Amino acid sequence: MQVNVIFFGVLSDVVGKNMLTIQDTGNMTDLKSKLITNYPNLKDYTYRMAVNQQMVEDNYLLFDNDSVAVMPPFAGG
Amino acid sequence: MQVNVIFFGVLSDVVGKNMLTIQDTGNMTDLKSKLITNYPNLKDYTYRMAVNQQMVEDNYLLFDNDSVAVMPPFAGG
Amino acid sequence: MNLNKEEIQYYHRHLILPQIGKTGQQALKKAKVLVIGAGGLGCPTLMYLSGAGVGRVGIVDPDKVAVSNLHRQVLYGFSQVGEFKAEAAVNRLKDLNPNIVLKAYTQRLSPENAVDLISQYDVVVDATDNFPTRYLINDFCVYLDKPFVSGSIDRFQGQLSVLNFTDNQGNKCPTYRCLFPNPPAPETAPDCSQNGVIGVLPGIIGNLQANEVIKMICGVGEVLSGKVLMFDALSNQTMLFSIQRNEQAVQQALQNAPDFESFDYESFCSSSQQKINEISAVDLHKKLQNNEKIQLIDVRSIPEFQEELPNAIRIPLNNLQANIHNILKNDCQVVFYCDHGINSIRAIRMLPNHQTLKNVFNLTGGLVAWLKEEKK
Amino acid sequence: MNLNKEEIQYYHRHLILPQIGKTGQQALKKAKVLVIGAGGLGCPTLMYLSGAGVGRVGIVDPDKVAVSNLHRQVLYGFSQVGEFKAEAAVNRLKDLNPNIVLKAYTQRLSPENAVDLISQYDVVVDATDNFPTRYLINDFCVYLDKPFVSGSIDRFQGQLSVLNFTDNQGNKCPTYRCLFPNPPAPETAPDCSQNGVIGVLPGIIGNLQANEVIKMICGVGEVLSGKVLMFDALSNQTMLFSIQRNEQAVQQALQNAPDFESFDYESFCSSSQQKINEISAVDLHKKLQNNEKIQLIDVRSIPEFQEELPNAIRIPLNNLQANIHNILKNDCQVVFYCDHGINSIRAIRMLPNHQTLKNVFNLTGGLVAWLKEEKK
Repeated sequence: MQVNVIFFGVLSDVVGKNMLTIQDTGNMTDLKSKLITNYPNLKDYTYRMAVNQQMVEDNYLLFDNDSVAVMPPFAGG
Repeated sequence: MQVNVIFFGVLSDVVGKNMLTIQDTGNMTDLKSKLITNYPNLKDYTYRMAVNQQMVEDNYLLFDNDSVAVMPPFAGG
Repeated sequence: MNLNKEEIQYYHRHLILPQIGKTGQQALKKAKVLVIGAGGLGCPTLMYLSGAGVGRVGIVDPDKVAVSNLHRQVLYGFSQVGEFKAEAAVNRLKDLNPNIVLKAYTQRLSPENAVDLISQYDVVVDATDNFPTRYLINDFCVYLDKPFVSGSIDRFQGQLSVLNFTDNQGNKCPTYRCLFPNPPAPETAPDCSQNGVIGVLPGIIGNLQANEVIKMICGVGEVLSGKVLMFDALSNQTMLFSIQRNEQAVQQALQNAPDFESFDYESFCSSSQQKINEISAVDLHKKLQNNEKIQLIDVRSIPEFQEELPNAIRIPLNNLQANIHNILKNDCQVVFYCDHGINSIRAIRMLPNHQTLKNVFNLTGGLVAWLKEEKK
Repeated sequence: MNLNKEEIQYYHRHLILPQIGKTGQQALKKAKVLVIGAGGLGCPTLMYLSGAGVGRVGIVDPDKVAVSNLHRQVLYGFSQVGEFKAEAAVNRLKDLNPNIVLKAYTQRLSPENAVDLISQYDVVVDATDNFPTRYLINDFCVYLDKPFVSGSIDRFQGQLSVLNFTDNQGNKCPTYRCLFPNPPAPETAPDCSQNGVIGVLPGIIGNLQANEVIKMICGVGEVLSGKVLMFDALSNQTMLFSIQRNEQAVQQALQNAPDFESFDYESFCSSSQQKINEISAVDLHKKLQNNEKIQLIDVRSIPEFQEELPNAIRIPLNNLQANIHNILKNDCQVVFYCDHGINSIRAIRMLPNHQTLKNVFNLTGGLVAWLKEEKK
């Protein structure tokens, strides 16, 4: 099973792209630790994660082809 | 089988709502004639129709749960 | 096209963006953009294109600033009411950015001047409020091979597309006629003066138009070509629809090319399906002076202008159905009017057998035309 | 709240919209909206709220108009550079709409004045460019039970939500802390002066903010509450994400309620994870006057300000990694600086073992703070 992850704002700089496909994730905690293993700088950042356009908490279970969005707060105005 | 039809601009006034579900349609020509039977004033209007976010011609075949959008040109600026 | 010290300070927030930077800012400085229509869509587009540093901005609009414009045409002020919009815009924008060249054209875009005007610019913005000008822009941009950014609005919804764009593989992309080969009957496509508009809507769509122009010039992001964006301000829903180029429709734009100057866009866009008798303000004036028996019917619900025609009876459009019998039982001439002469056409279309009603007329151009005539 | 003759003409396009009409226009006239921040987001919001006829518009901004603002802060002009933004805005807006009351506040929003300011208004617009003020607005709006429309931007993307809204069933909706309970470390969330921004982006997001305010006041459409809108200007993609109210996060906003005036939003929003040595402009001045041996490093790639510190070497952030060894082999004190003191923090974080480097400092507030100090 795989999920598609889209990154907003400064997080796409940290990851180096706007979009990723991640294999074999269980819940959000698994996905987060996979992301941080690949992109250790992510741990310094503040962000919220949404699955299929709904903001969720860490224990949320992921299904095949779920769309995950990772968004930081924006400073600018 | 059914399709969902969304209307933009002045067409939602003609139809009296923004959205409709239409049963038993084959291709776009069938759908158009069903709509005009129900809302005869539609025939005076200019519009284009899209299926699943793609503008299509009259012979386009419809499938169950397709999203159809009906949009007129807008005058205002 | 180097940037001077003041420009480096002015455009700092663009210069530090890798996607724009010095190269992009120089491309903007070199660019020439013609904005046709300095109304609801034109105001925000003009402000942000000027701020972005487009080197030469042309502004075409024959209208003058009116009080009822200001709720959405936020570039202007009360102090400018009565001035030509194109000139009022230049006056404000040269204070916003003294580093660019601004040019006001106070004539209406027409088949006679379109080649001369459009050929001086790289990109055109369609910010007009009527179909004759929309088709005119399309046909001349196709003829002169210029991309244009089309925006249009209806009450709470907006439409946006980049048209006649040539992509980086050299492919020609869709035009306005690929989307809508022929114009709608005017009374089926009311504009803002008939239907109203929430003031902030042209702000949103006009800014999206400026965004597309900037992306096109700087070669950054995905240009909205081959797609139409539909936005609904009530729900914040945005939908993108893909469209195809239709060579037949493109040829339709080109077929009159040698005769462009004589092609009548007004009549091309006027209703062809059902003829309605029209009466000009001049002729109505004469008839009234000759004491002809004429019943005047004012169909406005909320008048834009306080003035009324003499002895008119007021039946707003939405009460018309219930009152039709009282109006038409006498056999005198009946003239319907409203502010601009469009809602009155809709009123006449609501009458039973309106095609056979030889004594029913629409006042062409409405009260606006009447008041102009009276001033003479 | 009746409308006079001039207002009926001014708001004509609103009055003929059934969804707004006379009732909606009167509600707008009665409404009081406080816009906090008169910058990139504030300018378009202010123009369209004023045009829409919001009866009382308050504008909070302690900054003055600068040249580098103008590419996106299109309400102002060169003739206003150096004036307080709040006052420059009022001067322009009263010409746009003389029928409304405009009030300029040139002080910074702070825990000391927030209750007094916010309690005078019905709706707040968060159009600020920093997290201390964003959390301050959130906490005081929760405390005073006011809805607020939050907008924020990063280069080509924008975020929008209506927060702390009470829906028509009386339910309390999510707040900013329900979305982001705690602020990011400042160097992980650069603002427009560090990262740049495409000028038209705040135009789009600011207009969407005005749209939400108008919908809320007129009770029309779906207010963007319980949802966050993300917009990407490069692709025109818009996504809506649903969010839930988090009572714990709301309590966090309220828990300091009696002590609000002493809560330090600046330090709440400053980096807590890794301490970096800071040096103030005053102290740096003294050290240099005492001839202490200090290596100054300017990490700006495209300087906003032409000035430089004496004997500074220029190593732009993206060349730093390659040059680190040359910088740090000597054992003198090293001070990193940039325009605003944020990119220099990012530079220091890129150094190896920066936590143990006792002799490395960041110039607090950057060149801006230095130039202010020099003027004294």
